[in-house]
Amino acid sequence: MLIEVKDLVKDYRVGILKNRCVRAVDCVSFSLQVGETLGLVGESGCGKSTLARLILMLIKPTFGRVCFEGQDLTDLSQAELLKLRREMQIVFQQPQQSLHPRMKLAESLAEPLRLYKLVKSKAAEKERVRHLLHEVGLSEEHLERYPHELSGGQAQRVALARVLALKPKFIVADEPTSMLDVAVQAQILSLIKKLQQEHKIGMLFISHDLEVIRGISDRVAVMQGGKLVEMGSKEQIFREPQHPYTKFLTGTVFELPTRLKRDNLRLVH
Amino acid sequence: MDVILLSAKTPKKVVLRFLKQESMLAVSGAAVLLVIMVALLGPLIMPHDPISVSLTEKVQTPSFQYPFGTDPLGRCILSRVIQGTRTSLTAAVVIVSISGIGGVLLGLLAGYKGGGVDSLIMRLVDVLLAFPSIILAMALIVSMGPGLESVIVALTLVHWTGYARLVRAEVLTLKQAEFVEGARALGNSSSRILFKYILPNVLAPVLVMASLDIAHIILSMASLSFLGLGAQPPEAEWGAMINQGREFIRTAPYVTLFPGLALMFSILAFSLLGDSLRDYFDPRLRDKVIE
Amino acid sequence: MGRFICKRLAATILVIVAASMLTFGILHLTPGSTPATILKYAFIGLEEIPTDAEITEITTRFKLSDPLYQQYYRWIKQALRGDLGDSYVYRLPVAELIGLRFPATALLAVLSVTLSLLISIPLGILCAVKRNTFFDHFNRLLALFAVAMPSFWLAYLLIIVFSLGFNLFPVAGFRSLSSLVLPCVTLAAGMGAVTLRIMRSSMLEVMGQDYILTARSKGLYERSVIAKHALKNAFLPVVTVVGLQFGHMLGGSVIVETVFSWPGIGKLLIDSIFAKDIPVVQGCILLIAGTYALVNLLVDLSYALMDPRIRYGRES
Amino acid sequence: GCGVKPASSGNQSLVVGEIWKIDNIDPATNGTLTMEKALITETLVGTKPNFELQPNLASEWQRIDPNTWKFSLRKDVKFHDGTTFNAEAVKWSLLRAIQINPQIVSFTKIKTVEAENDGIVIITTSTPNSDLPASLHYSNTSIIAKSSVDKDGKMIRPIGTGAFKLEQYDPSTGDLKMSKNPDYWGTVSKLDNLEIRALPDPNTRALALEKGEIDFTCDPPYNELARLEKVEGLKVELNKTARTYIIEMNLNEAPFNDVRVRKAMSYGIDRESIVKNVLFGCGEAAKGPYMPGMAWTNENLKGYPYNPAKAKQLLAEAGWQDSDGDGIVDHNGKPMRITLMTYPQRPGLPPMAEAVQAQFKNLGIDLKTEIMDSSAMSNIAAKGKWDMKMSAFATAMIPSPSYHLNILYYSKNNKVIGYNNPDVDRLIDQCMVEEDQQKKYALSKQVQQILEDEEPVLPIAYYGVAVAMKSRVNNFVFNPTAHDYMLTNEVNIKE
Amino acid sequence: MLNKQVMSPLLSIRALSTCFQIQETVVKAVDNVSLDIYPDEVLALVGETGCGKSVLALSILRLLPENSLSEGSILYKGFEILEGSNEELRALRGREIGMIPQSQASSLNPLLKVGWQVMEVLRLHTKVRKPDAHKKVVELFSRLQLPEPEKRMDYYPHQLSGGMRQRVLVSMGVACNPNLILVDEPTKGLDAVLRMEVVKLLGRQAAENNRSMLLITHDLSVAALLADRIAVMYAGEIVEMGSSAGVLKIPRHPYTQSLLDSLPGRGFKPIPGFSPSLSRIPPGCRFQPRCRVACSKGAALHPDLREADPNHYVRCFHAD
Ligand SMILES: Nc1ncnc2c1ncn2[C@@H]1O[C@H](COP(=O)(O)OP(=O)(O)OP(=O)(O)O)[C@@H](O)[C@H]1O
Ligand SMILES: Nc1ncnc2c1ncn2[C@@H]1O[C@H](COP(=O)(O)OP(=O)(O)OP(=O)(O)O)[C@@H](O)[C@H]1O
Ligand SMILES: [Mg+2]
Ligand SMILES: [Mg+2]
Ligand code: NI
Repeated sequence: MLIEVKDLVKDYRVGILKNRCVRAVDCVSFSLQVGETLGLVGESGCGKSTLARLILMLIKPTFGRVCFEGQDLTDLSQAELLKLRREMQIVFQQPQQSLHPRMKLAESLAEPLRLYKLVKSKAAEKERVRHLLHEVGLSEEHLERYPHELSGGQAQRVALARVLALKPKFIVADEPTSMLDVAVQAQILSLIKKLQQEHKIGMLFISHDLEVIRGISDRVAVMQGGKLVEMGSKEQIFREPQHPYTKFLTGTVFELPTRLKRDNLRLVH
Repeated sequence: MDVILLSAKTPKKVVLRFLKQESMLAVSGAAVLLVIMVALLGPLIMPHDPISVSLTEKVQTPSFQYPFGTDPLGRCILSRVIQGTRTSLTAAVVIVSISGIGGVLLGLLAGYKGGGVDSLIMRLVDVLLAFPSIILAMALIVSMGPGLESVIVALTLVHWTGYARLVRAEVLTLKQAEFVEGARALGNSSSRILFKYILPNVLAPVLVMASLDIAHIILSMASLSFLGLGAQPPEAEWGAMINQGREFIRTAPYVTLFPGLALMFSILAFSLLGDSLRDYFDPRLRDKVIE
Repeated sequence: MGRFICKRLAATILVIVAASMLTFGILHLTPGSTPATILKYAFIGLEEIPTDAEITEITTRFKLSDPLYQQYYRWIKQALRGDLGDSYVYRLPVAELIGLRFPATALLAVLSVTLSLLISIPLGILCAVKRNTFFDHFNRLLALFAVAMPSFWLAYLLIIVFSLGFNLFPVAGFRSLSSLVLPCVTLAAGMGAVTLRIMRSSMLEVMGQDYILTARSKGLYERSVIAKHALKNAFLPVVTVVGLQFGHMLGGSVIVETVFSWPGIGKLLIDSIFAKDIPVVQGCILLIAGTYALVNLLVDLSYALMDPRIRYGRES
Repeated sequence: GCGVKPASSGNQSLVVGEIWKIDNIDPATNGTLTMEKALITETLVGTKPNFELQPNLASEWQRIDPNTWKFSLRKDVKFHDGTTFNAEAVKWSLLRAIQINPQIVSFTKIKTVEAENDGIVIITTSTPNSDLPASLHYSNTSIIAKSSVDKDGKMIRPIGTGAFKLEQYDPSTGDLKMSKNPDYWGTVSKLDNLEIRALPDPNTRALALEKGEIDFTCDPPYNELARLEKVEGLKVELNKTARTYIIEMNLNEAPFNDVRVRKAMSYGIDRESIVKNVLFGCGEAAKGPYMPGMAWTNENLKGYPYNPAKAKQLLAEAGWQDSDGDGIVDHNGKPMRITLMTYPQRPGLPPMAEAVQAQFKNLGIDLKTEIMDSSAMSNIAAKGKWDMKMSAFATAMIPSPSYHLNILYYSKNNKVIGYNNPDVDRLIDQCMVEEDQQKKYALSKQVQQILEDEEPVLPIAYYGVAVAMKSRVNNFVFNPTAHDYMLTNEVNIKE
Repeated sequence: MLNKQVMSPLLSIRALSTCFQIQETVVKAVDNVSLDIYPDEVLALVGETGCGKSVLALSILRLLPENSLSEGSILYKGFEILEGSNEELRALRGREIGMIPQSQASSLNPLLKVGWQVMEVLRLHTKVRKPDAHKKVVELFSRLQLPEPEKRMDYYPHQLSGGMRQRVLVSMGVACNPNLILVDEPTKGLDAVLRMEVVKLLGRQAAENNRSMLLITHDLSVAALLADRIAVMYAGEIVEMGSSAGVLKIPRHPYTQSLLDSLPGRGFKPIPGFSPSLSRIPPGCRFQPRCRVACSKGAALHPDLREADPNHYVRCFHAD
């Protein structure tokens, strides 16, 4: 078992006076095998990103436990967590904003290597960076660029490369393509899929786009209002959804080239 | 349609505006550089000793020997204006660097650590901001005794709050930024995140604030000197010189005119620099064409 | 909303108390023994040498030999009962003394804020609308100069030109309405310049927003786009700046009050700091910090009033 | 040629630009204003322009025994509210002043005040004080009517016996409006109204005078005197008052404990040049502590005319020579570096300090100036770690030949400067107990001679007062006993 | 569908080019675009981010910033928009040509009540009295199935969800029942549920009122659902245009084909490489570097838009 999440709860204090409590994640439990992809769907604001941050212990849960390879993360100190960070990584939604705006790509890419002393020499570092770049399909001319000089797709690739440099066992991808258009989305997704299979990475893939989830995941979990309402294999969820919300979601998937006639639309009330 | 066509048909305004944006930075940079050069080269370009009194040559109108005339104690005003540049600039730089560094560090600490440290620092800031800064500075100066050193200490004590607030606010937003969260997930330590990820991103607004602050501080110093709290004679400082020439404003206006102009010029130069830096750093005004 | 105001008020009071402690401390660090200073400023004259007997008399009269915390405790206890004590120097109740001086400063401040807003806001808007025209450049340049102009210098120039040159306004003092003009203009110039710049840039920023495009796409007249859609949004940052400026104005008034012999609170405060007239200093600080806090509270409230996102909270 | 005169419709009125801010009209603490400028109140004893005492509200006085004095009061005097001026009023008024202002006790040493009858007051002092009449000239001992205060003892408005009554006081602006007192016991003023406006800024005063907002003021910026004089319709007078710019030194420490150094410094100051260039002629180079024309001034003093050669010679004699060629004299390897403190309230002082600094530089003395609040200055001096301080010292606060000497030079009184000369102490003692005025003056002159020989304090210049007014202002005669300037009931406006 | 072609077009764009000047560079966002929109027709404009779709829409309403320049011809009912006076255009906007702007999150004035913002456009163009306008907007809201329409009138934008805001924007665009509505990426950034809602909304709007619509999107499935005809844009120019079924079922241009293949349902087959920068457009076929055919002819020569099938235009040398 790679990841095990038990009864995870997160409350946020909100309002000008910090006096109101919002439960962003409510009693979520699930587990994830090595090399498996769990797709997490749910509408905007249902707590997906919060869950992702909780699993990586970027924020402290109000209640509940997260185990990584059997080790309970909840009680670890910051220093102990740092050691585990190498194994679990995250890719964010906003490609441009997930890179340090004042770091050249060469630096951004070299950072994880230096942080964990994965390379011995400058030359080896250069070599490794170049390799990473090729792996995500970018060329060396990009090394001297700043993030704002890249397109969204390119930036997202760099973010991926950074994560892959560490060869983690577990990746959370938090809506990594929702800001990209279909063509670029396809580039990123196929890349993720390829790398995941190569490196046997367990992944939590978050999206609100069911089509994307369907394309990439082995199992699917559906979230609504902070709760996990349904979880099952991809086929199960898409063929015979149980929960009404899942039914509602899967009902809205568009099939191509099903042409919705305008006259038909009038009936859909 | 191509470039030539476009530039031929578009009013030159479009081109000019963009040139202007850059030239604003250039002009203000040059002006600031001029002030700094005058301060650095001071002793070399002063025609006379700025503090030696010569009572027989008092309040002389500008002449070849004394291009800006002489003050009520017969000192060369040009030399004193130059010396004043040194005084004001040194003091302003000292104040801005100490209060800037202190404020930035405290702001970083408050913003990143949050909790008790944050509350403590921010409450202190609130208390200091409860009075208009110049009044607090005055109270401090009175308690330390008037003089340039007191002014420096007082203005430093008063000015760090601005940086602390600015930096704290920036840190609070940056903390939420994905690249910082990513850095945390990557396994960077807190201090590394603070100095490598957050600090470089607050430096631009801090730089803008600092150059505006230099202008503000030069003005505050002059105001304090005007009230007799700042630099003491025979020290040459613009505010003190204006104060000294105050009684002569009608019989010998050049006594106040030149230090006043120098004061205005420097303030203008630094605020203009701050403005154009702000424009320059503002990502929205930056070239946004992406591949 | 009510609770928000309450909490803000409580925080404000705490800050003011801390501020009063701070000033109390600062005053006691001042060199020169307090009784001797009071004697010099209030009784015997600056250049006279106080005798031991006189010092003893003053010390016992104002209980100055008590430890600091006791003096402070006494002061705060009185203050909570609404009694700010008596001035050492003027031998008047502080409240009365401040009551005499505050209206002049308040009048000056309010009038110059009004004046500066009346001029700078329309100009700022016009500059933004006609950006990069001669009008815009001219006004921005003017504003830059006004920001860089030390108020005491401007004051003298104004006096020389308008009082002496054209004989239009009185030179100093607060004796008629016309004597308000020059101090107001002096104070308003700096503030107006700042407001103009903020107004302009804020307006420009708003004019680039998507909802302005929406408004235009509706086919609105340009003037309604500006008046109905841009202005209110552009005002938000200006309101904050005006609040901050108000504080600067209380500080700046010290200088203007000196030049124009304006019988205001700023001058009183400075004089009292010199004279170690602690009750008066404390009273003034209380008033200034209080006014400042009140203004900021008003700014926050008007912000909330103008911006429904704050009024109704962010969550939908 | 000046602007329209304000508030004048036939009746005469005079508008005065006062040099201090006005926030206090209590005669016990601000008698200078109510007595000398607003002419509302009067004291028991008066002075002639040469500082000799003369009767005022008291017609005569007598010392009954060392601690007891008898003052006979003038009979024909009424307060502005119509009540009679009598011994009861004097008693109440003096006791009130003592209670409010601690300085009055230390001046007068009054213990009790008793009304023997309507016209006679008996005053006892706690210690013998031959200067009691002189101290009752001090403006803060002005006599006011009981109705000046409310039942809590709070001042409402001063009701005195002077030539003008207070009509209106605006505490927010500090403006005073007076009308003439037609029942004045002396000559009734020709002016109908007198108005005083507080204009603490000298430039503002000059401008206001030029614009015609005020008729009379003093101390415009010194450099504008020459210009103002030429303005049509204005006149300017330069006068001296009983105040002297002096430099005190820390006599307990080297180098000031050496009389040759002190003399050298005195020779090294070019007083004429300072008066001419720094004070713009408003003042006079000082020879001794008292300006000429005072009853007890020793007019034979020669002073220390500027003589840098002699100064250097004296320094050399005292062992101060520039041995290392750095331009600064030294003694036993220690260069002479001293600090001169002064305060900014008297505008002449800071530039004077700078001028002295420049002149000392010629002697090889490195002088540093520090400008601070005057109370901070005396506090530093009181701690004993100081070199020099410059001030403008009032010499006839109480018009007595011994008062000022006693404060500044008596060894027990002024430990700060550390002057200790038994002869001087003895002479001052004698001067204080001596009954006969002429003998007192002679004793004072003797002391002044010793002081000139020992130079424990460097007199620089006598304080000048520049009075600027409309040419129409008539009959103004400067009274040197005034603190700043003194109006009289004689002043009027030329038609 | 055929009979539409013989009708005269409502909006006719000919050789439209729009450039921006940014410092020294010129960005050619729309390049020589010609298209027609007929009455009662939905034309979808698809293409990846930054290919110039929004700029084209804004050019039609002449709402572009100062540093832009449009050339060519845009005829609306015979009126030349590019030469119209400001006043003429103003009268056109909202009344004749409505617009539903791109981002629902920032396109509503945050300080004004949404009801007022919709009423504004009504009162401006139709001179109805306030109560009538109010009634009309409530009616619009309820027709768009905004829950509790009466109450929503007094809501501020931030109090509404994304889908609700989108509906407010739609109601604003259609309030005066304009003949042509420009809809700019109505589904961008919305989640699946909201996306469906918005699509239904727009479909209903177009169908019920029989008005023309220019639907801008990069989401082919949305285009498929709503459009009669589809125009595909690539790097500033139109590369393929034809009936909805034609373009989606038998795409002729390699770009369209690749685009369809990159859809999740078809297995995310990405298009290699990147689209060219609009400030440095290569001389030949703009898609050539990424093209699966990648002919040598395309490297040097720029293909014209040709009619490959009846009413199906393609800009490719290999379209037959
Ligand atoms: N730092 C925070 N403070 C307070 N509330 C928060 C915070 N972060 C998130 N929330 C709230 O928690 C809930 C869940 O947010 P979260 O970001 O996890 O949603 P999401 O499913 O990722 O949405 P999206 O699809 O828009 O990214 C939301 O209601 C949000 O307002
Ligand atoms: N105001 C402007 N100034 C300069 N360039 C602009 C401006 N607006 C758009 N552009 C440029 O024009 C090109 C086309 O932009 P446009 O907004 O039309 O793209 P789009 O197809 O609508 O993309 P998206 O799907 O992201 O909305 C882009 O390269 C963009 O950078
Ligand atoms: Mg999220
Ligand atoms: Mg767009
Ligand atoms: Ni091709």
